[in-house]
Amino acid sequence: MSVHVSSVKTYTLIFLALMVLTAITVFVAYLDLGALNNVVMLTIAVAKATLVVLFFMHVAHATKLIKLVVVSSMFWLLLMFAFTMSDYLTRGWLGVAGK
Amino acid sequence: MSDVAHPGLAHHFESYEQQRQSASLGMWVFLAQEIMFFGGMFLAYMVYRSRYPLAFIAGSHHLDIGLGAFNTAVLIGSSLTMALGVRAAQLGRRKAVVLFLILTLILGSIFLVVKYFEYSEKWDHHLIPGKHFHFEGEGKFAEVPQGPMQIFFSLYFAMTGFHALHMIVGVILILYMLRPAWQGKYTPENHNYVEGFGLYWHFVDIVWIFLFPLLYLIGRH
Amino acid sequence: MSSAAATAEYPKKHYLNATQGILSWLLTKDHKRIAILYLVSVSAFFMLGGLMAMLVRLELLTPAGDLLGPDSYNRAFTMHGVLMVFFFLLPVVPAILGNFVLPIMIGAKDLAFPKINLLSWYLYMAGGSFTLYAMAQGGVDTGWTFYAPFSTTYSNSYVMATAIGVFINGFSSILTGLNFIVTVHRMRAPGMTWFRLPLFIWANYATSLVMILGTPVVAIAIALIGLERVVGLGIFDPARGGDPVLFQHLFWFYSHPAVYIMVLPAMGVISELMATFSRKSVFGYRLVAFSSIAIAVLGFLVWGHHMFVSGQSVYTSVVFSVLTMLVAIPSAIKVFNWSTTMYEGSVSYDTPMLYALGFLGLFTIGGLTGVMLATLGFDIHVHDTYFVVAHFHYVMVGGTVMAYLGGLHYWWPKMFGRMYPVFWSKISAMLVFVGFNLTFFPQFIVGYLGMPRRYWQYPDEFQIWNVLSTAGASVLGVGFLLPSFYLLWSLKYGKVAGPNPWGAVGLEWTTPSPPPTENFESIPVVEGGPYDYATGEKIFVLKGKEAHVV
Amino acid sequence: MSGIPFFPYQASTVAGQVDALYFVWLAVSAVFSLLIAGMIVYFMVRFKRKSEDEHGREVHGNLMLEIAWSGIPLVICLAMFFWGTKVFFDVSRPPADAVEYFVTGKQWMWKIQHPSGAKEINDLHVPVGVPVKLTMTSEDVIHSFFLPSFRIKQDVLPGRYTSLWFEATRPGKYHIFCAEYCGAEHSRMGGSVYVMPKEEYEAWLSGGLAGKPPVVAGQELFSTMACSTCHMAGPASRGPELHGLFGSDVQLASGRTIKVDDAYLRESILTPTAKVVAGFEPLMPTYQGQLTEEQLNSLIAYIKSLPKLEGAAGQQAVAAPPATGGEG
Ligand code: HEA
Ligand code: HEA
Ligand code: HEC
Ligand code: CUA
Ligand SMILES: [Cu+2]
Repeated sequence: MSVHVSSVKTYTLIFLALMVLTAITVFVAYLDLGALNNVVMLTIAVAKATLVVLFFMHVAHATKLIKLVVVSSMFWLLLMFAFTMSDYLTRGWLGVAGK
Repeated sequence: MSDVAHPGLAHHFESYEQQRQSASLGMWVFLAQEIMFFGGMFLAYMVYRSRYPLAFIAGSHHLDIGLGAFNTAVLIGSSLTMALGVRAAQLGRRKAVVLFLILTLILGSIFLVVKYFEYSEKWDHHLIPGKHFHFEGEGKFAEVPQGPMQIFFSLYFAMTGFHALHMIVGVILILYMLRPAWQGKYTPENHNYVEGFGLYWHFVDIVWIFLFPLLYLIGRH
Repeated sequence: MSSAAATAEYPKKHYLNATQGILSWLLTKDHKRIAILYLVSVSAFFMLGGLMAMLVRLELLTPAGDLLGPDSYNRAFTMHGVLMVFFFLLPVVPAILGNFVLPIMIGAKDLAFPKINLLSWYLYMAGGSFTLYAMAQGGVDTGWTFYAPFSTTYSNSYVMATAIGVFINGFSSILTGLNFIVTVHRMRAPGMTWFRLPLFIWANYATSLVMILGTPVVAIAIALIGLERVVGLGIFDPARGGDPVLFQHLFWFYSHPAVYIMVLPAMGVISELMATFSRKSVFGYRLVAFSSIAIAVLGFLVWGHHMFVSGQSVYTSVVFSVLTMLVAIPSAIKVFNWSTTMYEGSVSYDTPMLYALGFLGLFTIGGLTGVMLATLGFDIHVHDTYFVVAHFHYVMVGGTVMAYLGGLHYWWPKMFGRMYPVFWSKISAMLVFVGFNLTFFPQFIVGYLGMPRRYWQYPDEFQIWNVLSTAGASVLGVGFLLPSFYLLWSLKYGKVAGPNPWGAVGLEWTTPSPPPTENFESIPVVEGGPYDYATGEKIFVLKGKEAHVV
Repeated sequence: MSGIPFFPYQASTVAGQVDALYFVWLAVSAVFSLLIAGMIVYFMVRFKRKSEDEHGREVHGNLMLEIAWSGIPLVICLAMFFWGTKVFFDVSRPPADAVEYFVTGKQWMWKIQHPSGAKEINDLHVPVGVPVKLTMTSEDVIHSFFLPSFRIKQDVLPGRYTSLWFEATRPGKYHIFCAEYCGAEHSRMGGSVYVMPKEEYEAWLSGGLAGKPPVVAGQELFSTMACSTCHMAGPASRGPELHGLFGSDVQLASGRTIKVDDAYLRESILTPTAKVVAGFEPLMPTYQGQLTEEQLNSLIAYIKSLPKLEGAAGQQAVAAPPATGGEG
């Protein structure tokens, strides 16, 4: 099996896309979109990260196993976030201090 | 690929392909570990940002968006040069490998230098958490309590600090790779090391891709 | 022991004498030698941790605080917990037994990254040194759980040095896990499919997943504690609006899964022992294999059961409680599968088997009390009492340590080529079993009575149970000390064991004992399952030469 | 106490429930442990190895058995989960008429304040048969208030309130322990809870323990701390109306609504700007460091006692708080 070699063009395009997304995210930060600000910001960050992972880090051409490692570690992180936040978001629901 | 006398083959592997696959899996598993490491801080960020939204906005206004954006561009650029460096190694272009490693090194160092100036500015403004911390909010931030402000800056320093530490390690590793690169040790058959390092460098870039909006761009309007 | 042993010869060239000199050990990349390095250092830490336990038990003999001062007592149990958990129980099975047999079992010459394996050991030693330094300076008194804000603001002990030690040691653990994962994926011999892997491999694989995904979180949590103490960051500081409960989340996100790091490899050992000493394949192989993975995965979703009274939201507690109950099911499955493995088997009473059977009984009690603790209404009474202390010693000592000793007695002849005295080893197994129960069973009772843990003195009415416990601990101590004598003795004077003293199947028993540095002359081809006793066929083919089984 | 103790006293309404859980679990554990032990011993004897080269007969598995031993423990666990959760909620939810005591933990003592204002250290006197709610906080590290004979405990955290409730059923003297490790004297941070018949309790209270009821103390603080300058109700008020605030929903400037509980009141006083009420400027100064935990408790007790006003009642109501039970 030989290694996949991406073209310089691919890399350059990804680079440009990342720069453009950075510019957009800075620009959007100055608009008042209410709660949408965070959504846009995070969506752009996730998009940028995905580009880096897929192309700079070659996951687009990697084995299934590596894709699995990438996806499952992200998933694990989300589990940690979700379960911990479940505590913070439901504290006080019972209306009894500290329960 | 034949398994006889491959120059980079370690004794306990049967074939170089097996070795290459092992190295890349190993690197990815290492990055999974890194994700969880930074994840702990992102979790703390999430908890406190939902608890003290105003303090986070006030703190964010105290960060220099220009420097942040500049550094983001620098890091993305270094990711590009790194990717090209790996490509050069894959193709066995010795001089290109060296060139791109040096470019990456320079960009990485620029990032660190800018970070240094940002940190020292915080120092001058008493924004280092601890005894001497004092936050002067203006306008609508005049009354933001000091405690949560300290938490914002604690997170800022912890997150960017561990990120910078990773950058420093990266820079050292590049220095370490320059010699073998110059000697032409990285060839189409044998570039695991450069490739693995590339993964690390891109990962550090990704962390910053999240840190930048989360720290610098809150409530700017 | 099978008759094969009597005629065996000690091989001339093997991994122990392949190269000479202390440097050849300190710079070795051979997984077997690294296992021996771990064996020596982990045992030392165990002795030290045991010594601390003895101090704790002696102090608790009487209700008044007469032997130690409160500060010394607090340091004793903290050092006991830190040493035992981070420097003994986490590495003990994977880094000693796993390192030694994992590559051989799957037909590989070494782990995927031998240098990183050695680095793991150095990190372990570095972490250990920091901890020992802290201890020599006067110790730490935060409890092994490092709860903020006590650890960050109020404690006057060597928290920082210990935190650095634990932090570094975490990376040792991570690298071991990384090595195992890659090795199991990439280094299996031809024909060694996933469902031909011995269950010990499955267990270690599952463990490695936990090491990779959990350890970094405790590393960052401890790092933040250290930074809060030294540079004044304020992430968990209630005086600045921080939430100390957040630290508990981060800590237990790792430290609950960590208890499965401690027990899963031990469970793998038990699977091997039950098969070998019943001369039969493990009942329901696939179910046991999947249970390991299920425990590793589900084990991540239950950490909040340590926080039922911490001020965590009640609704979150409910979710954690039910998930904890669910994670107990795969363990239950395993216990039943192991027990029924003996059914229709050919059961021997060799020392490793005695340990394995001890494990079954004690782990069952430990596990059942664990499920009791997961019951919300019950935990609010027994949380942070000796009931919890009894629970975790039952699973950790009665479970993991028993399994480790079983595994050590099982693979000892493979590691050093010689047998230990059978009589003494059986005596020691009995002493451990009896001493253990005497030490820790009374703690269930005194715990339910309400004796809080980490108490240096206690009301008089609890004394009777504490006396029993201290008495048991001394028996237990003797039980643990004995092996170090006869095992060392056997290195020189033991009977030559031969390649396969137990008549076991499994690739590791096809190599000479001790094995040569490269394990196999050539990579074996595997043609059968891991526990094919009944067929009596040869299942491994070495190029040119056939290996015998049974 | 004579003889060898096996079980703690049952001295609260929930103690019996917790013990019932315990006994059922003990029975389940005994059954399963004996089952496993029995199997082991039987198989050991029955299938003892007879000759050196004997090997076992292959039995690969049995689907029905495996389903049984996954299913039965599962059912038992789920049943115990539901039961345990029910008990847990009973222990977590104080009855509406519970009498509120304040507990402050501090290295290494418990400071306790009765609704009447009486103060004690490390001891807690309570009447039998009356639901009691403890609202607790800590001045330094995490502690945990543990009453084994009542089968309850709750961590006590700095910077936050937690609570615990019980109804004592049996007069007597029982242990109070600190169950969360808190430093050198952790094992001495305890005392006794004295459960007394009602009349005795009243008598004990009138035994000259000084102190003002928290509501009264709070009312005084409200004016000495100048709270009343801003919170005086009426259109001229710079701060929001505090009458009927507790338990209501407040709209915040950030757009969120929040339910007013102890934690919110505490935060509003200590770091007022953390959650600004919609329609108000963040004028209120912080009181962090200017109030002791007890004073804070009193202020909160006072604010909680303010009834909802009908119509535009105005200043008077603030000046004259409702009379509350209990004399000092
Ligand atoms: C090796 C380590 C290990 C293992 C394997 C376990 C296993 C389990 N533990 Fe334990 N635990 C610890 C180590 C371990 N624990 C430690 C160190 C602490 C204290 C930390 C500290 O605070 O310092 C602790 C504390 C602890 C608590 C917190 C108590 C408290 O502080 O209040 C809880 C609560 O749920 C718990 C639950 C469980 C459960 C449900 C299991 C389950 O995985 C057990 C599953 C096993 C079985 C169930 C037995 C076999 C089953 C049968 C024979 C069939 C019949 C079964 C049923 C009918 C259910 N543990
Ligand atoms: C792997 C884990 C492990 C192991 C093996 C043990 C083993 C033992 N433990 Fe430990 N224990 C913990 C993990 C472990 N413990 C943890 C995590 C805690 C919680 C700490 C905390 O609260 O922070 C704890 C707490 C703990 C307490 C509660 C302290 C308190 O809350 O105040 C007690 C009390 O009896 C105790 C006793 C024992 C005993 C008697 C042994 C015995 O099994 C030990 C027997 C072994 C020996 C005795 C060694 C043999 C050697 C010698 C006798 C010779 C002496 C040495 C030389 C010659 C150098 N342990
Ligand atoms: C300088 C004026 C001022 C003083 C003095 C003052 N407050 Fe306030 N208070 C305000 C304002 C303005 C608000 C509304 C904005 C906000 O939430 O911060 C407020 C809000 C509150 C709230 C939240 C009310 C709600 O509707 O949610 C509470 C509770 C409170 N104050 C209690 C107190 C107490 C107790 C004191 C004295 C110890 C005090 N205040 C002193 C101005 C004041
Ligand atoms: Cu207070 Cu322990
Ligand atoms: Cu747990």
